[in-house]
Amino acid sequence: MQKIGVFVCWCGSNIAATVDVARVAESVKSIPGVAFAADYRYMCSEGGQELMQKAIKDYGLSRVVVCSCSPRMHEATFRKAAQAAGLNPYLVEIANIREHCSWVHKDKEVATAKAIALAKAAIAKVKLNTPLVSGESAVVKRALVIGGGIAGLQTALDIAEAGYKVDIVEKTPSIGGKMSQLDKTFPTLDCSACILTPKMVEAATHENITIYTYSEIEKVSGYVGQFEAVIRKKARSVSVDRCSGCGICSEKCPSKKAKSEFDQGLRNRSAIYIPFAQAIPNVPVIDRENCLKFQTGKCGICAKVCPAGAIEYEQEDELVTQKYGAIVLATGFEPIDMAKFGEFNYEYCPDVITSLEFERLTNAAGPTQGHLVRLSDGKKPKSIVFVSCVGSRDTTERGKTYCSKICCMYNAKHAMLVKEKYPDIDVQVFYIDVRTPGKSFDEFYRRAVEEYGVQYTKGMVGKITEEGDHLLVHASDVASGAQLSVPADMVVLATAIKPAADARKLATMLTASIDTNDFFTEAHPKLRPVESPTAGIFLSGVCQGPKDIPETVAQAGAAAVKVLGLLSKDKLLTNPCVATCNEQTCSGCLACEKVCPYGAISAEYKLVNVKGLKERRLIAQVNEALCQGCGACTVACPSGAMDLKGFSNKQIMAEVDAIC
Amino acid sequence: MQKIEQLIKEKARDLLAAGQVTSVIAWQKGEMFYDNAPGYFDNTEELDALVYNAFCAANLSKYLIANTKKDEKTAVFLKPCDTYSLNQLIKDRRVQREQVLVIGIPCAGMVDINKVKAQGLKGIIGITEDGDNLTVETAYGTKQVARAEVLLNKCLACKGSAYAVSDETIGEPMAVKHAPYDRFAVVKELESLSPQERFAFWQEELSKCIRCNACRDICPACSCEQCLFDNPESPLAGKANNNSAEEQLFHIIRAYHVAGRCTDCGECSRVCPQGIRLDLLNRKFIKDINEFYGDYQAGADADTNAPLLSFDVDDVEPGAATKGRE
Amino acid sequence: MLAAQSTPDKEFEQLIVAFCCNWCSYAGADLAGTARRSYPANIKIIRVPCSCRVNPTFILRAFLRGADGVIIAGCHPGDCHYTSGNYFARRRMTLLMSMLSFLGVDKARLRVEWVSAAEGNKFAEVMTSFAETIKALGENVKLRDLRCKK
Amino acid sequence: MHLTEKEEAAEILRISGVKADNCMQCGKCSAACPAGAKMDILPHRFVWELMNGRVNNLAASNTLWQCLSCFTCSARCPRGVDPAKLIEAVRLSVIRKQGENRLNVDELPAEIDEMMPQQALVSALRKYNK
Repeated sequence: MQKIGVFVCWCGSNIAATVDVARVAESVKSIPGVAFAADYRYMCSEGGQELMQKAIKDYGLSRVVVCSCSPRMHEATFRKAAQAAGLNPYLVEIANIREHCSWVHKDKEVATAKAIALAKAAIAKVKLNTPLVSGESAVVKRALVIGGGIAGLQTALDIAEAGYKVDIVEKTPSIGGKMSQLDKTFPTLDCSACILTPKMVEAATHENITIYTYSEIEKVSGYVGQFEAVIRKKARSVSVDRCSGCGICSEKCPSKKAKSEFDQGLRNRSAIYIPFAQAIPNVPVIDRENCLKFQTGKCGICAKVCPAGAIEYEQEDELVTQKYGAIVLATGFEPIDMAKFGEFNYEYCPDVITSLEFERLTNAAGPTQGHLVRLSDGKKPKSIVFVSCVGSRDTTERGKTYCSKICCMYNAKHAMLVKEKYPDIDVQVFYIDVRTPGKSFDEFYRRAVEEYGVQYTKGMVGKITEEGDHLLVHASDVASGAQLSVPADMVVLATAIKPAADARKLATMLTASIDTNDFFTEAHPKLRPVESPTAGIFLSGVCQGPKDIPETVAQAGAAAVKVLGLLSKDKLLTNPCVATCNEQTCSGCLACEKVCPYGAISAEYKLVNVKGLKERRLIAQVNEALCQGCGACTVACPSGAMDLKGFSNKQIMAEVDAIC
Repeated sequence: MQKIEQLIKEKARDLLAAGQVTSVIAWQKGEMFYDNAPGYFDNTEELDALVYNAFCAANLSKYLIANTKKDEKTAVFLKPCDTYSLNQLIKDRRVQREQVLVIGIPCAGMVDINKVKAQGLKGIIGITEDGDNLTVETAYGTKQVARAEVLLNKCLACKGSAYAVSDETIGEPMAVKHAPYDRFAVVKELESLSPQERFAFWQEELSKCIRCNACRDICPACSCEQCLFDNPESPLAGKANNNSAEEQLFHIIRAYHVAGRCTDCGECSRVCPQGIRLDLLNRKFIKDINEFYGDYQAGADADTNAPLLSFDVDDVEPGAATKGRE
Repeated sequence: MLAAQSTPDKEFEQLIVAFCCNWCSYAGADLAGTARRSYPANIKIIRVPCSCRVNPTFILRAFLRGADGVIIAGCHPGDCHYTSGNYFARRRMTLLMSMLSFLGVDKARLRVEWVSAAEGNKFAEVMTSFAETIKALGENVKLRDLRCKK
Repeated sequence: MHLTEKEEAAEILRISGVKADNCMQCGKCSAACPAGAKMDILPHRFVWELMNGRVNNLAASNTLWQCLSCFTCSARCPRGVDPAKLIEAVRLSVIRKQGENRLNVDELPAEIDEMMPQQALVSALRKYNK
């Protein structure tokens, strides 16, 4: 007969407030098989674990049930404690009487009854637990970083510094990401390129880092420690080795109607182009849609003028397959598009621009060489209006429900830069709340108001109309309760930011969880912010949620440390709750093999001894290293031969019986 | 079909004599003329017991499972509808294709003796076929009966004279003449009833079940080495007649297991001693699969993936998909 | 045979079993807890690795053993931690729901919902609305005495 | 039954079914309100007053009558609050208290000056005919 120990946790008052823990412990004592039951204030504490270990030794417990918080929280803690007392860790079951009971039911009578029911279910299941031993799988000592912005670069540099190989895959022709488009950065106002380019060069020249630009992830398979990724290196049509980056081809190229993505479409670029001066690699790319040679077969001027003969029209996409131990997502963000926000007249008034476009306008390498001029008539604006929260904090389907976090700071930055360079320009910022928390952030914003005389008006902008040669901004002044219509020569919209477009595609490829706003979901919002719940996948930068550059760099470093923690291991313990096939009852129909997402099931002819009769049968085999324990095969198998250790048919049926 | 029987006997004789196969599976006389049983013939002498007439409804494909375990070659005579079941068994790897010589034989639709009796005929001695009619000899004289009126239910849903799989064929394909028939008619009718009426219907039907397992043993899609309900280790194997799931839900679970693999050969309803309309459960699943995931005929070939073992990214959502008046 | 015991006339207390997948809906349930959302206590959650682990026999067993409602909560299609688990579950549950309705059991007694780990509120709302539906439907006697004709 | 001002405000919120608590006082509704210039209490303050249990000043305000019921405020509100509906709710409570002197259709002059914008007619009937 099993000797089960049941430990009911108070969790301080989290459970004890609405669940009578003593009565739960008392009522399970009568269940056959329960040899010991007690409640304790904090089971996960040292004291709690010692109580359990002592009970295991004193009562010779063969099974343990802990009624406490979610297994996703402390299952590992209690398993380790049991193992230290000599009990196989997989003979421990958790009844979730906190998140699923005490926290969601207010009535003590009702919550206690439910806690008892959940305890009974866990006891019924634990009776059928079998001792399991984790297998081992090797760890490939190489990391993959998807995304070459500041987040990806910082993570890659930190991993490479620790001596491990890292591959960066960047979709655009050059690393640098959104940061390379910025002019100055807050709160110190240093020039973005000045602090970014050294990191780009360091990454490009680091012997442990390989950079794939103008490349995308085609396919990812495998699991933690044993990922295999296929990288599609899109054809640049230019030889990276021979090209010296002189730029003559871009000058001479006749096709100049494509809009420059780097400059947010504010100026055109030639079909063969280097996105920006400090691009790394400093090698152009032929945009085949706009290249006359590719579209019509004529032209070919770039090949003629190229002193190094580096143009290679016949270059093809190249697929590179590579094994990795860990993958870091650093896919960054994009501003949302203004199509659904007609009231701001963004599409019709050239002088209504987004903040990222404003960055390009004020950037010395930008389309206007840094001169702040109106896009409509090229004149210097006399007054500029900045509008906060355009699409952010919007619970309707038009916008994003969340606060994009960085706009208040860069609005203040923009306002200060304008007033510093052109003190005579009137600058007004319309806001709902100015959110500038953090080290020296609020001082930064107040400097804009107190030293530079930027006018901050609490009230949202409702509509922007054209009037003669300038714009009319219709806003409200919530404090005074008045309606305003402010003339302005230029309006800058602080648009909401959203994750990069291919985030969801990557999430499916990596089976990383992703939320309804397309941000990758972290394993735990407070305790594990840089890891995805999927083992071996890590999150760096805005792909996990809106954040500014300081936080991105901090989180990028944290992600790198998590990767190092993984790569430093030679062996990884694998999940022992995997499928297993009962050779006696397997009919060899291999329905299981058809539903296995990991290709972990194969078939083999075996001599099976059935009631003394030896028969040669086709039997399904589970490769325990590949199996991740989803259980699809157990339901596809009609005869029940395929079962899942840790969640077997009998165990789940026992839980159902105990509950109903 | 007399002519066909003769051809079958000759074929079997040649195959056995030439040693091309070690045994032949066909039908043999049963106790009553209308009760022919499946038969193994492994030498030519036994062949005169071989019959092929209007009462050979049994689907022989399931008998190949045991044979193909022994490394012998077996010949089997299959009607067009039986060949679908063989394809399904091959797909489920229960039958090794290369160890079977499949000979397709035509069928004009098998007769249901109860329907003949239901025409008020008593003391039937024998039935012979001529064209579209049957001459029934009884102790009180002979009577002509139109074959189309006394066909087995399963033959009303005949899948046509084409063979889903065959190495050779004998005779010319025959058409099964019967009134137009929608195999889902009763399913649709049941779906239109209220939940209470539907529940009453099924309570009535399933209460007749005496758990003889005839339906499971005849079903070519139910081909597990050891059935879930016979395996003491399985949580469902409660043979005792108490409230175990097995008693109450045997038929639903079995229908679920064969969903997407049932070729609608109708044998389960034919062999059920209590006459339970088990085919309705299977046809409900087939109708749903056709509606939700596109027409699918199990056994039409031996390689397309079964509907429940594949998926489509934009399948219909479960809630939206149920029919019937609520 | 197990006749449906006539429960004493105390107010009907429905019993609902919820199969929640470890990666999404179970985490959603945890989040509902952390956010102190409330939903009726009749709902008892069983953790499964993935919604594709839920065998229709578990659901039929639950109904047979007295459950009045069963709900399967998995990841949103496309978000499954095992890539395709919930796609298979979706087909299996679609057919099972249709069959249960065909047998005369109210189709509302079995429900499938996709709840992600970030949707604590949705989890609580879904469970509350499901409990109300089941309360309205009343006790589920039918599947228990499917075989014994009164 | 005589409700206190606080109870009446709560009652109006309940009847109108508008979740006024969603409002974050961003002022976007007032910014875009075409009739805002002539209103003494702009829509965002209208919602604020009701949320804080004050309705008498609203009942006396000219906003009730200036409001064109063009619903720009409701369409633009980023939090899904419906200020127009709240204004209508207060207006109806005032009309009901005045003994329901509704504008009935046949009182309208036979031919209406065609320069009259169509919206004014719709708005008048919507406001005074409920």
